[in-house]
Amino acid sequence: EGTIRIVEQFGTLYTPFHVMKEQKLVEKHGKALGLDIKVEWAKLSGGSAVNDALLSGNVDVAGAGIGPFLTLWDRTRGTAQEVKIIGALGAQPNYLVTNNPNVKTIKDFTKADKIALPAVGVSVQARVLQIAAQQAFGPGKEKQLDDITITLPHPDATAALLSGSTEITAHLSNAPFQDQALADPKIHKVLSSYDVLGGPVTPTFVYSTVRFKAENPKTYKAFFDAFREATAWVDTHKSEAAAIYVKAEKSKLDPAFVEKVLSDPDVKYTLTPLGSQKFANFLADIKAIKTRPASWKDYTFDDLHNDQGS
Amino acid sequence: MSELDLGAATGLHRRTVRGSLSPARLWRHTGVRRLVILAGLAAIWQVAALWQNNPLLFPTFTDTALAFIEAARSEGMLWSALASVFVLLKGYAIAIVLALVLVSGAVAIPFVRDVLQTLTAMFNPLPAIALLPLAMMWLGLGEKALLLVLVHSVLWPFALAALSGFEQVPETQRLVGRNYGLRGPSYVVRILLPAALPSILSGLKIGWAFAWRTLIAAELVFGVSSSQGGLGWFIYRSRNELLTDRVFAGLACVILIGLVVEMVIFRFIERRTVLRWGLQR
Amino acid sequence: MSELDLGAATGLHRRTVRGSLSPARLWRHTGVRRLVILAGLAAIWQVAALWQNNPLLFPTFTDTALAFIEAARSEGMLWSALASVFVLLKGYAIAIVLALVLVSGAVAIPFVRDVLQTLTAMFNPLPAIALLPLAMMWLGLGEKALLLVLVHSVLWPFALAALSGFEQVPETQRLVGRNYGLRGPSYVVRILLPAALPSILSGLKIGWAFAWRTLIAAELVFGVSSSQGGLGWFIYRSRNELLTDRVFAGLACVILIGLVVEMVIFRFIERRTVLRWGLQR
Amino acid sequence: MSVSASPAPTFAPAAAAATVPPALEARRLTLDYTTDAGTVRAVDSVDLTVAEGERLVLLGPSGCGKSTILKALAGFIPATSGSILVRGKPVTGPGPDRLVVFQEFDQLLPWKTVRDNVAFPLRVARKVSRAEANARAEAALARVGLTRALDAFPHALSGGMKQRAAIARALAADPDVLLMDEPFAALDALTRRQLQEDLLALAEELKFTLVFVTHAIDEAVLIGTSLHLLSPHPGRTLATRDTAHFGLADVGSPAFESLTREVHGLLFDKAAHV
Amino acid sequence: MSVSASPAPTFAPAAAAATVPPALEARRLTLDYTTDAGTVRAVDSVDLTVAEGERLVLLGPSGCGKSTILKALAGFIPATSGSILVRGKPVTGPGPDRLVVFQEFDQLLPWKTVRDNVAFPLRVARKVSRAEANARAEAALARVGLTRALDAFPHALSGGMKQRAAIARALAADPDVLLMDEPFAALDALTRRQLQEDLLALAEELKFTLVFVTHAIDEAVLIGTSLHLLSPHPGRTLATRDTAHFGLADVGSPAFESLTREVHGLLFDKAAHV
Ligand SMILES: Nc1ncnc2c1ncn2[C@@H]1O[C@H](COP(=O)(O)OP(=O)(O)OP(=O)(O)O)[C@@H](O)[C@H]1O
Ligand SMILES: Nc1ncnc2c1ncn2[C@@H]1O[C@H](COP(=O)(O)OP(=O)(O)OP(=O)(O)O)[C@@H](O)[C@H]1O
Ligand SMILES: O=[N+]([O-])[O-]
Ligand SMILES: [Mg+2]
Ligand SMILES: [Mg+2]
Repeated sequence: EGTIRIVEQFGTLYTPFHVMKEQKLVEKHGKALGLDIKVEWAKLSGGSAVNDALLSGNVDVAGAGIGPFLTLWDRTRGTAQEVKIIGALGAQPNYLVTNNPNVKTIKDFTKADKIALPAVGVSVQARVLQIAAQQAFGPGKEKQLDDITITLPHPDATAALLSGSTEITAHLSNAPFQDQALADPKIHKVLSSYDVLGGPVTPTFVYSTVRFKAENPKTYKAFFDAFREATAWVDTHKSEAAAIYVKAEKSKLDPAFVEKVLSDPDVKYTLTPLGSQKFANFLADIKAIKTRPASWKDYTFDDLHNDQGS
Repeated sequence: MSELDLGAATGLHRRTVRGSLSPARLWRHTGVRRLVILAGLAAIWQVAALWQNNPLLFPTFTDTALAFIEAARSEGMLWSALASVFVLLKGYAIAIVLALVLVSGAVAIPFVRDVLQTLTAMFNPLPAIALLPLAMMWLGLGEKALLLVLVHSVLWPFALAALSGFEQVPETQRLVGRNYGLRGPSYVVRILLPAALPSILSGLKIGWAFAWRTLIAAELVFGVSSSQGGLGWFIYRSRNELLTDRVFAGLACVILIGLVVEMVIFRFIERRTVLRWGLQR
Repeated sequence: MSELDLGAATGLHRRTVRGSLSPARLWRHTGVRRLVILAGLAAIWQVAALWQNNPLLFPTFTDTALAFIEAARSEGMLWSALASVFVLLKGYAIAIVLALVLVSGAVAIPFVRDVLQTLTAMFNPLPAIALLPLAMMWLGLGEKALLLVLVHSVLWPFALAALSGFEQVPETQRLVGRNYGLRGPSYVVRILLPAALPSILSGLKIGWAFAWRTLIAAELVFGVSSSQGGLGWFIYRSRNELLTDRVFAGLACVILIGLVVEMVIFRFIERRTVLRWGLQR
Repeated sequence: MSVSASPAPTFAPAAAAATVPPALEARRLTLDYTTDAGTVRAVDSVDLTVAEGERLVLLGPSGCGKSTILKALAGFIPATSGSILVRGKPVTGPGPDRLVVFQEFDQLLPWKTVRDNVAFPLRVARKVSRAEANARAEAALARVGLTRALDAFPHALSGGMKQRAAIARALAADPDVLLMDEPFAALDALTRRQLQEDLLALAEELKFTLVFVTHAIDEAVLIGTSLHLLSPHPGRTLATRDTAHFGLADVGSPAFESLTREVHGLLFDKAAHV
Repeated sequence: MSVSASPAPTFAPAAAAATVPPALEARRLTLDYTTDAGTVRAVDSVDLTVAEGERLVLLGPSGCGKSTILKALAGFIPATSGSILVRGKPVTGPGPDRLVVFQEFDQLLPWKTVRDNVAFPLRVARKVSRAEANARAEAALARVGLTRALDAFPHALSGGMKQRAAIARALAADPDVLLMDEPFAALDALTRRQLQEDLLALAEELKFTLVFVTHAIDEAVLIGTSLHLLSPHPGRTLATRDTAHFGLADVGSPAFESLTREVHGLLFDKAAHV
């Protein structure tokens, strides 16, 4: 009790964390519970590294994509290291964007196209594309498009797409890269993860081990309350949040652009997991995880069980 | 005369040693000592992993061995490894040839040497990530880009080692070569290369290792359209799926290949050349 | 006597050369030749970038230079670089010392040499990614883990170069050292190290370059637990914001540091040692 | 003879020999080494002429520049001033027409067996087949008593054996001009005498031109058709002597002994060792 | 002195000298080299004894194993069979009590100036201060005529200068036992004679024990208190001679000349060169 170590990644979805840091919300809620909490923030890149940090006991709370989370949950279920979701970082769509005017739907892709995404086959984006392919081409055809996908980190993929001088013609992207890409008139949206998963999706989660919560109930509660407050605050103070983001990340982005990204009507800052169970089912279908969760509540701490999650 | 009859009896002599089985004799055999060392390392690994008891981060040796067999059987890990080795050898060979040409130019022409030293100092510290945009733009995202990154990772360190080797060749041996009228490429091939072989070999070993490091890192980014993919991709995929024993199996595959290359190929070359010639102890 | 009065007049003599300004004399000055080469490379870069006209992937030299100045002024890029250099030097120094200890053991004890050669063949090809889980498990998320990765990237190649250098020391010089009763560390320091200095220096250069490569790659994963990050983090952040000119400015910073280290430090050491001693041309 | 220039061929147009330029000629040859700390003058304004088939011996105290002159004649060291002519043409670099036996023990190529070392210049010249080259190498090695070491690598030879292999290598290659730097210094008396005899016989037979460095004055008188005595560092011409009339039969004769003593006196009596 | 083992001290308790074990002793010393292709016997069952302050000279044809014996006495090569004793104790390895002047030119440490090279063994022994070591180095270098090269690095020396520096280094270190392998081979007659005289004077003064290899028979007779003649490869003892009574004044005397001739005959008359 009294110490919490939090690891975050890069991106606008982590704005609630920046707010918690900036406004010392965890400390505030700790005091309310009569606890002096020491908060340590770390920044890593990549879900695998985040999971390693959690498993090695170097952090208590981690933020990463749904893919790495579900994998970790599946592998640690029933062990001392079992992990569960504290809350989502917010609902945000992933767009498939292209600079090929002929592509209106994913059926229009040809062998000449290359779709960039992080980690072919295994990233969230890759799974979204596979689900979309299943919907478009029929059951068992989820790997239809895999042959024209190519692994490329978001920044490079965006640069390649914008420059138009490489083989990359499409990119299953992420904020704020997709917003930057769509600012270019030559680039248009082919689909959104919301279409594929039938509604808003929270692609990134904050999670911790069951043991941490059991051993540090007050610290956990302080974090949860702070997280909830920050998330609600961001959802209602987009322009201040954008300023905090720019400051915290020492970003060179125009604060107005960040505010626009945060204010996208599709974006909602909420703790409630959305669209996650469909995703988990798909992973179970293709045997990427061994356990098929009966409900999204299986892998979420009970603080959120009364919410309308999915 | 018979006592100095070098060369001819070599093979026979070795076979005799190999035939006997006393422990002291066996111990004198490099392969045996290496096996003992490897067994010791495996034991340390096993104990450390059992003690840590954190299989998702650090699987035991036995789990890894099982995963290795399983991956080799049903996942085609060895084919992935073979695919990686082919690409790697291609990049490695290009880099070595390129480096030797540059270094030969550098020993012949002072200005080329300045250029080479400047380029090496500039590009050697750059990580592969730096080349990504240029590779995409000029070479696309296929094997060519992967080769570019491989060449980059091998070229500069090998050129450094080779240049240093060439520059250390004893003056008298240089003079002998030039005295016989050797110039240009034949001077390099017939004098500098054999005389600098110890440094060249150390450069080759370093280059080989870095080719692997880079290949595994780069397969995450380049040329992986989902169907195929080499050992790096296998490791990355396993890591993403938190199949740590398979990650370690993939790395063990890299280690095994490294050991084979070192103990079979490089040792063989060394025994036949620098050790035999007294250029190295 | 006066003609052979080596050593004393060195400084003066150089200063005389530096004083004169005829083009031919200037050209003989390494620094001048290097500047010309750098200017040439910058010009090639500028033309290629203008011709490609693709600033998101390949900014021009002038844009990069402006971004460099801007980042140095307002972003503290140079402070980030300094932070990186400090961590890097720490890891580098640990790796060099460790390698020298291992290699010294290896030249003294055949079994240690077997162990070292086996470890090198095994670990040298492993990419940093392989060490991350173990580094985190044992050393946490801070600088220590970063140092482990750095040490890994420098230790093995440098040990290879140093061992090869030690093994190439001419027999007579070894005998001389042992004749004077030198053993153990003093034998290594007073005989093997200076005699193998050309190979050691080439190993140091290679290690230096790979420390940078690894640091930049590893700073993306590690070491940003505290307030600021190093140059790697600066590059990563700029890349994430698609500020390609700043990415290139960060890389240019790496290049500049590499050039300074090579042209000032390593050149200086070489001129004072191996070139002066006739160990290298 | 004084320190001034030896008569250049152009001053004696009537002589028959003048139509054939000398095999080797150095005019006012000055040689410097550039070191870290400045320039070291090793050889100062030396003139020498070696006609076709002649044998010039350089004699002088240690460090006087004998090896430096030899390396300059071979084309390895450019003249600071003065000139070097081979058959009347200025030397531009080293070449297989002027083979060198160096003073150093490490002149064998460590990666070749003794046989291959000796066959190497023949193979490089591409004048003979591999079998022929090996046969000639073996014959030359037999001459210097190294038959038992044909397949040994140089690092397993004794000092004298290395020098003998180097001598065999030069002799087997059948050069126009042979430049030998103390080739017999590491040899025992018997081997030395045998090789002196061999060298003289070969010189008669193959008519090569020889420049030979030695410290042994009797060897100098025996081998040379003329002697060139050098002063201590930096090397200047002290004197030259014609010794063409001394052969093997004269060793120990009064004339031979008296010349030997005279040379010793010339070299060392006024030599002020630093 | 015969080929059989010298009397061990314990067997002659009455003799005064017998209480002092000999400075160096080799008993049935056999030395092999292991090469790639098997074993080469270099030295075959050689016995030798060098009493304190004596000077033993090894003489024999090139490749007969002289350098090998010297390296074994220095402790660099283990005996295949037989034994080597220093003051009665078996040799276990090299040590500064037995300093070696090697045959090779590259025995100077390239990274030290000539002065530092000569001062090096003194510095290693830590017996004297830096200033004292430098002073002794400079004095020794002056003796071998290298004052002008004090600050030069070895690569800028001529062959003979390198050998002289190595000799100075050994002499400056004031060893108990000095092992010299053809130290004067690369030197001119005058320097050679000077250094021979110096060596003899120092031996008288400092009473060191010397083992000396040379090819020059007159040098052997002059330097040695006893000669040890070796057969061609592999080296076996041919004969030994006591030469303690020859000094500098005897050079050229009939007795000197006759011994020289006798040794020449012993070494070479029946020697069948392979
Ligand atoms: N590489 C070098 N750099 C600088 N000076 C040198 C170099 N080589 C030789 N010297 C100097 O040039 C002079 C002549 O050297 P050289 O080797 O020609 O002498 P030498 O007559 O062959 O002597 P020795 O009989 O000892 O072999 C020496 O005094 C030496 O100091
Ligand atoms: N490193 C080695 N490996 C194998 N054989 C060797 C080695 N060194 C010397 N020999 C052999 O041992 C024999 C004796 O060599 P050594 O150097 O003792 O001769 P040496 O009497 O000193 O001759 P020299 O007068 O030519 O210097 C030689 O025949 C040589 O072939
Ligand atoms: O290039 N690497 O050092 O992995
Ligand atoms: Mg010389
Ligand atoms: Mg010898």
